[in-house]
Amino acid sequence: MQQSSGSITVRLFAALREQAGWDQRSWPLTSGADALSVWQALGFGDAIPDGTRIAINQEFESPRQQLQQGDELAFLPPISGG
Amino acid sequence: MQQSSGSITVRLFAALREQAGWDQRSWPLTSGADALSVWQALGFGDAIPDGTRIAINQEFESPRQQLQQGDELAFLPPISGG
Amino acid sequence: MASSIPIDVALCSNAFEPLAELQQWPHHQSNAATGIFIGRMRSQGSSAEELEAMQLEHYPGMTERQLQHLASDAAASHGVRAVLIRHRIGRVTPNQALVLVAVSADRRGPAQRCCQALLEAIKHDAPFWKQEISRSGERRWIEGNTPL
Amino acid sequence: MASSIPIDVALCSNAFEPLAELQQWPHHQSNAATGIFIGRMRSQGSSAEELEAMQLEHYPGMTERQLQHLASDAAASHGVRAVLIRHRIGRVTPNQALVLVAVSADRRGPAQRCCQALLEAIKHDAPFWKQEISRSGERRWIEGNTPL
Repeated sequence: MQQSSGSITVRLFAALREQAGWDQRSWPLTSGADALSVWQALGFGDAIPDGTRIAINQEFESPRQQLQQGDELAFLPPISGG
Repeated sequence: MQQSSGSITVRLFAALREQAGWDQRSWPLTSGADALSVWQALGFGDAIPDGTRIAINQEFESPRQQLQQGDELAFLPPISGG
Repeated sequence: MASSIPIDVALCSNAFEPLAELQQWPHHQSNAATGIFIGRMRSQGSSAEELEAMQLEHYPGMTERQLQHLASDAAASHGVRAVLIRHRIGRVTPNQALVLVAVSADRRGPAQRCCQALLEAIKHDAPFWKQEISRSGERRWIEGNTPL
Repeated sequence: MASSIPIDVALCSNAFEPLAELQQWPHHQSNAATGIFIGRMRSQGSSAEELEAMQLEHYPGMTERQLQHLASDAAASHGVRAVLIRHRIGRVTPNQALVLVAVSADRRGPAQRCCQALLEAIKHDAPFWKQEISRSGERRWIEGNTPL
């Protein structure tokens, strides 16, 4: 395991929140971590499902965007607004 | 001139009404008459201008539609509603 | 194509308030999707001069029937549930409402597309004629519509 | 693209009346063209069962910012003059308003196209999630939108 270098906040919504049983937690940041590696480390599966989107600090981002100390990382299941 | 076989009502609107100085008149129906021949007989010119439309009994019609006794023929300058 | 859905068409010889007309129209409250368009008189004329007023002429009888017909056709071809049209006639002053079109449907696509198509149909195929009256009293008939 | 026109966005945790919101929004009275969309909750769910209610979840902070951002982008790319968005959150019952989008512009084309494009943007790019609650108490998350 890579060395921890601070932490991030992970947030879940809707079906994902209910499946995981939590909506927000602090998570150790390992160097080079991105949304995909956090998804896997959380035990959610190998790949982020189609339609699930990533927000970092409340902006949409690529799942390969490198995370920084203090980031708020959110996994957003398929949107159904309007 | 062809023989008269009854009459029609001619109606004008907007700029055309103002140019002609009247809005409605009875006009003798000659056999085979259509909107174009009435337009010419009224002295409005050889051709019906582009954009001017014909209504017979308050329905859009072709200028070559043959007129019947009692018809209401209207010349409609370019429409500008809405 | 004819349609048996509720189609509510009226010509207004006095100023009308679009939101008050909608308030009286129950269908926007009972359908999942409603598209609405409100058109008002511009204060500037087609040559950018300040306008005093506009005179809206129509063809009594034909105009009402044609609006009904255009609404019924548009409703049938887009599969919507209710249509409302209000159109001003007579002397209009700047910022007053000229036209209101509202379309209710089960889905947003038909409601929006029908509203848009019906507005274009009204502009091109309903017998109305606008005469601009400038502040200096000059009158000019408008031929055709503003660009889409 | 940013835009400096008036953009009025709000999330409503209680039932709102679209016409009352429009009544408070001055721009539909001062511009020549206003396009409006009202979306309401269907009484039937995605499997045609009768619904008791729907729960609308959002991402506090991000949702508001994203709506502002989508409205500002759409306004700039269509060249319109004012945008209003209301979106419901929390527990919604059938026929209650879910979304209101209004766009005012100088011409009908931009007003209508911007209203339509912004509604699609909200449906696809603003973080909201609907959970249907059937009369028997079953709850189901909706993934994606109804067809256009």
